[in-house]
Parts: sequence; structure tokens; C-alpha cells
Amino acid sequence: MSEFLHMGGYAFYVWTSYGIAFAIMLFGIIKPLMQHKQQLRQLQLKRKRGLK
Amino acid sequence: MPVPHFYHWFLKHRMTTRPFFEARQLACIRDDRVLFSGLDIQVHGGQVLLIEGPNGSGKTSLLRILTGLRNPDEGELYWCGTAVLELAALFYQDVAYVGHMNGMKDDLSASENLKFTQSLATATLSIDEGLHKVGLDGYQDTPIRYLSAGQRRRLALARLLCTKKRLWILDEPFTSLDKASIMLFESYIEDHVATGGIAIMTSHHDTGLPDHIVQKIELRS
Amino acid sequence: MTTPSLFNAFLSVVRRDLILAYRHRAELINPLAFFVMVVTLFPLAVGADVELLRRIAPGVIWVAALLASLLSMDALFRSDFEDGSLELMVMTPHPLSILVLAKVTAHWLLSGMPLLLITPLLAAMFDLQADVIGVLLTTLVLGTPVLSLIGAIAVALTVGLRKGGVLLAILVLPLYVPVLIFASGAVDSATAGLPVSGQLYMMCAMLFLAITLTPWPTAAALRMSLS
Amino acid sequence: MLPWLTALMLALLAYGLYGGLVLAPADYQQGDSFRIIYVHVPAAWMSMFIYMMMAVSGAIGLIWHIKLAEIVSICSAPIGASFTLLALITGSLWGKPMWGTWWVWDARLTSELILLFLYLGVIGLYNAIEDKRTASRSVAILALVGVVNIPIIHYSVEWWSSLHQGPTVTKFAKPSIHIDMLIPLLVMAVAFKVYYVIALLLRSRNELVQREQGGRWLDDILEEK
Repeated sequence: MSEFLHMGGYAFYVWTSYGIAFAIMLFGIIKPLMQHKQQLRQLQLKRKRGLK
Repeated sequence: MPVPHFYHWFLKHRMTTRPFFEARQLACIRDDRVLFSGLDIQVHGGQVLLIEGPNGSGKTSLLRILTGLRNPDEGELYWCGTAVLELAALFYQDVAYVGHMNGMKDDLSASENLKFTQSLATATLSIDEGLHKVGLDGYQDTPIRYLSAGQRRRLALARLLCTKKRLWILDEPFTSLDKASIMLFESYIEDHVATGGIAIMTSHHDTGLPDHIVQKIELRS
Repeated sequence: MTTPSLFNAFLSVVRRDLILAYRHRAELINPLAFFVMVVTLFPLAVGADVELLRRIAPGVIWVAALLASLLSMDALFRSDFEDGSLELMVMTPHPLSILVLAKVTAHWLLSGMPLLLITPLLAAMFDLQADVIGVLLTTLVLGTPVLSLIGAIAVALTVGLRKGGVLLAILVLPLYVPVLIFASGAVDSATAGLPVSGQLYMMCAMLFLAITLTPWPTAAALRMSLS
Repeated sequence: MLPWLTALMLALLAYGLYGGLVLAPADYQQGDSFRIIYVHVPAAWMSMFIYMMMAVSGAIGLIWHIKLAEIVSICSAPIGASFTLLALITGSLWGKPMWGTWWVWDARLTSELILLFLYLGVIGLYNAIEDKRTASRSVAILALVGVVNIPIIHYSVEWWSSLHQGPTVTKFAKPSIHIDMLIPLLVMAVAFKVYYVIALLLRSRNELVQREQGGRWLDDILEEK
């Protein structure tokens, strides 16, 4: 296992690559999701204002 | 470029038939606000179409749609029965537009400006005659940055007189003109429609145009 | 009376822009001065070693030409857009792409040509050989019109924007890369005494492609900026 | 549909990663560092694929005035840019142990860098134009111009690097890639494509909501919540 993590001496480069890839891709999903929540909230607030 | 047959037909008849401008079911949306929709317009040669409405009701947007500068969000335009989209550049053989901006170069003289306009369209009057008709005799060689706002507006309107266009589209043509000039231009508009032309305009002022040639539409905000 | 021919319309647009530039002839100097100054900065920055300067000269001159062209590009449609003449140019019976070509031609005559005239002088300051200078000038003749033509697309896209300046550079510079590579490559080869016809043919091809293709997107972008 | 796609992507990713990181044998020259290939190459492929998608859907939107195509086009841009960035970072991380420097002016990396600039231009232009319909149409024109230019840029950069560098660095020249190495690579590529679809759907939904404010169907959705 530790050999696997060690990556034949290239651990830093390999795991940083995968880490960054993971981070960027995760961000690409989470950001639109958050934005969507925000939009729905604002639309609902708008409707409330409209109804009053 | 191959030219479909109706272009020839159109070119042959453009001088003989009475012009007819039509807009069907126009809609304009700006910043998620519907300015107007389902708007139908029909203007024949010999008529002035006056577009009225308060500020922000979409008068300028409508005019820009009618000139083809702006695409309507819905609807279509027809010139003498042919869709403007199909006519494309041919439509502009017939259209003269004076917008909010004069479209003149400050550093060119009055006659250079008019000459440039004529170089892109069919000329009618000579430059001197045109300038004379708008009361700018003697300003031929003056760069127009030295003219007053009213004089520049008159020069912009002189474009209409110097080129052969049957459809005039005028956005607030009389801004910064004095009473005498307004009356003068109204008489030119009357002459234009009397010879079978069409004028479409917006104006804040009450026009002195005779009622029987004026057709009005009102935009609400 | 008939409508003036397309060729006359083309000429009258070029003529008008030249007259306008002549009325502001003091401003014509600016891009040129910029060009010369950027080029003179390099010896100051890297030292006056003649060997080194001779080697970097083509790159330096080309990068400076590119920046100078970019600098003057912004004005291509700006004033016509602001005073409404552009609207009227769209509303003529002539194809807008040809009028666009006329405007770019005038612009190149005013911004590209002066660079050509001053370049031999700069090249001499970098101690380039006469035949290398010849190649350098040829690449400029072929390349700078391409810069103007490509730049016109981006200018047309950004003309309606208030803060168009930096954006224009971002849009345009990546598209300038091939011109830069082939032009400075040709001059490099000439310095090394290698044949340059391959690169020059490539540049000819790019020029013709640019002349035939770029007016269309430029015209489309202008219509969009006006609506 | 989204949960299904997500499950599919996760499965593909898991298999691809397992295959790539564990099953595939170490490269006899590069050792384990070649395993970066499983993110680097798919990311580079995606960066170009998405640019093509952006241009094609932009053209469709431009010609037939289809709103959805415009939205797909513009929503692709940030995703493509992030893949391009990813390809650059991983390329650089790969380059350090292989060449000893973080950056080499190699043809592919340079092309990729220019591609990133093109993406930035697209995003910048879209954000600068206020009217979003006009903006997406302008962006479509720009993307089309870019697509015509990319082969020229690529060719010129290739030519340039052969001129300046000589044949010293041939990092991707592996005539025979081992099948155990190849399969995870392809799986990863497919996983990245699915990821693109997911991210695109999420972004498009937001963009659509933003544009259709005040539309009837939005009210209906809110009613349900």
C-alpha cells in the first residue's frame, strides 16, 4: 500500500495532479449547484414581494 | 451571386409601383420587458406614419426594427409585398434613416458629408441645391463641427433631399430645430409623400401635417 | 441616375477615411512613435551586444509591430459607431463586408504602411544585413494587413462596449500567433542564410484567406453591435 | 437523469482510476510518473472537444436562432477553460520530473496555452456584453473564428517548435502503448465526457433560469416546491 502511495518516487507529482484534477472537477459541479440554490431563493423572495 | 427572378421583377417595378410597407405581428423585448407585441403596421405611398408614446415606450426600438438595424423578437417586415429579409440589401435602395445621431463627420465639411452620402446611394439633387434647400448656403466648405446643433440637424435632414429614397424613417427629426425650420421640413415631408413616398416618424411636437395623410399609432408603456 | 457601383462605394469609403485622418494628422504619429519606442527599449533592457541584438531583432520588431497595430485597432470603428455613421453604412445597398474591407484598407494604409517605412531604419539600428531587411519588409507587407483584418473582427465585437480596450487585446492576440511565428521565422531563416520561400508562401496564403474570409464575421459582428 | 449520469460517471472514474493507478504496469522509461497521463490526456482532449462543441452549437444558435444552442455554447466555455487549465497544470507537473523544468515550450503545451487564451477571450466577451442574447451571438462568432484559426495556430506552433527545439524532447512518442495502459485511458476519456455533460446540464439550467425570469413555467416549478 505504501508502495502504491509512493508511486516509485513520483508521489508528489502524481498525487498533486490527481488532487488538482479532482478539485477542479468538483468545483465545476458544486458551483452551479450553489448558484442554482441562490437563484431559487431569489426567485422565491421576488414572488413573495409580488404577492404582498 | 445568383439573383432570384423576383429581384429582377422588383428592380423593374420599383419605380412604377406604389410603395407599400407592412409589418406583421412585431414584438420587441428589452431586458426581459415586453415593449410591444402583436403590432401590425401598414403604410402606403402617400402616407405619413406617426408613432406616438411616452418615453421608454419603445419608439426608437420600433423604428430601428423597421429599418432592419435591429431584429424583431417576433414578426416580419414586408416591402412592396416581399419580405425584407429576402430583399436584404435591395431594401436599402429605398430607405433613408435619420436617427438620434446625425451620422455626420464633424471634421468633414457640409458638402463632403453630403457627397459621401450620395456616393453610397442614388443621387437626386446636386449638393449645392440640397444645401440651399435646408438654408445652409455658404456653409459648403465649413467643417460641421463649427455649425450649431440645429444647423447640423438640418444637414442630416438634407441627406433625405439629396438621395432618391422612397421610405423615410425619421427618429425625432425636429430636435433642436427652430419653428421656421420645422415648418420648412414638414413641407418637404408633404412633398415627399405627395410624390408617392412614405415617411415614418416619431415626434414630440405636434406636427402641422394635414390630417388626411397622417396615420397614427400609439405605443403604451 | 443609378446607384454608384460597388467599386466606387469602396473607393469613397477609403477616401473619406483618408481625408479624416489627414485632418487629424498629428494623431497618425502616435502608433509610429510607439513602435519605435518599444523597439528602442529592447537594447536598453538586454544590453548593447550586437550579436544578441541581431538575433532577437526580427522577434522584437515583429512584436512591436503587433502591439502598435493592436493599439491603433481600437479606433477602426469607434468614431463611426459614436456619431451614427456606422448605422448609415449598414443601411446601404452595398454588401457591408465590402465596406468593411474598405475601412480596413484605409486603416492599414494609415497604420501599417508607416511601420513599413520606418522599419529599415530600425533594422539598421540592429545591424541587420540588407537582404535580411528585405525579407523583414516582405513579411511586414504580407503580415500587417492580416493583423488589421483579424483585428477588425474583434473590434467589431467590442465596439459597443465601454471597456473594450483590454478585452480587445485578449481576443486578438491569440489569433495573431501564426502571423508572428511565420514572419519572425522567415526573418530568422534569412539571417541564417536559409531559404525563406516556404514561410512567405504560408504568409501569402494567410493574407488571401484573411482578405476573403474575415470581412464576413466582421460585418456580422458589426450588425450585432448595432442592434 | 442527473443521478444516473452521476452514477455512470463515478463508476467509469472508479474503474479508470483503478486501472490506471493500480493495474497498469509502470512505464519502463518514466516509471510511475506516466500515470499522470490519465488526467492529462483526457483533459487535453476535452479542452479541444469542448471548443468544437462550443463553436458548433454557437453556429446552430446563430443560424437557426435556437436559444438552447446558444446556452449550450456559452455554458461550455467555463468547463472547457477548466479542462484546459487542468491539462496545463498536469502537463507541467509531468514535465518537472521528466524534463527537470516546470515549463517547456513544447508544441502541445504551447497550443494548449493559446487555447486557454481563446477560452478566456470568449468568457471575457460574454461577460462584457450586457444583453445576453447579443452576447451569446457575439461569442458564437468569436468561437467560429477561433475554430477556423485553431488548425492554423496548431500547425504554426508545431512548425515553430520543430524549428527552435530540434528533436530533443519527444515525450509523447510512444509507438506502442500497452493495452493495459490504453484501456484505462479510454475509460477516463469517456468519464470526462460524461462529466462534461453533467456540468453542462447544471450550468445550462442556471442560465435558462436566469434568462427566463418571469416566464410562466418558472412559476409552476416554484409552485411545486
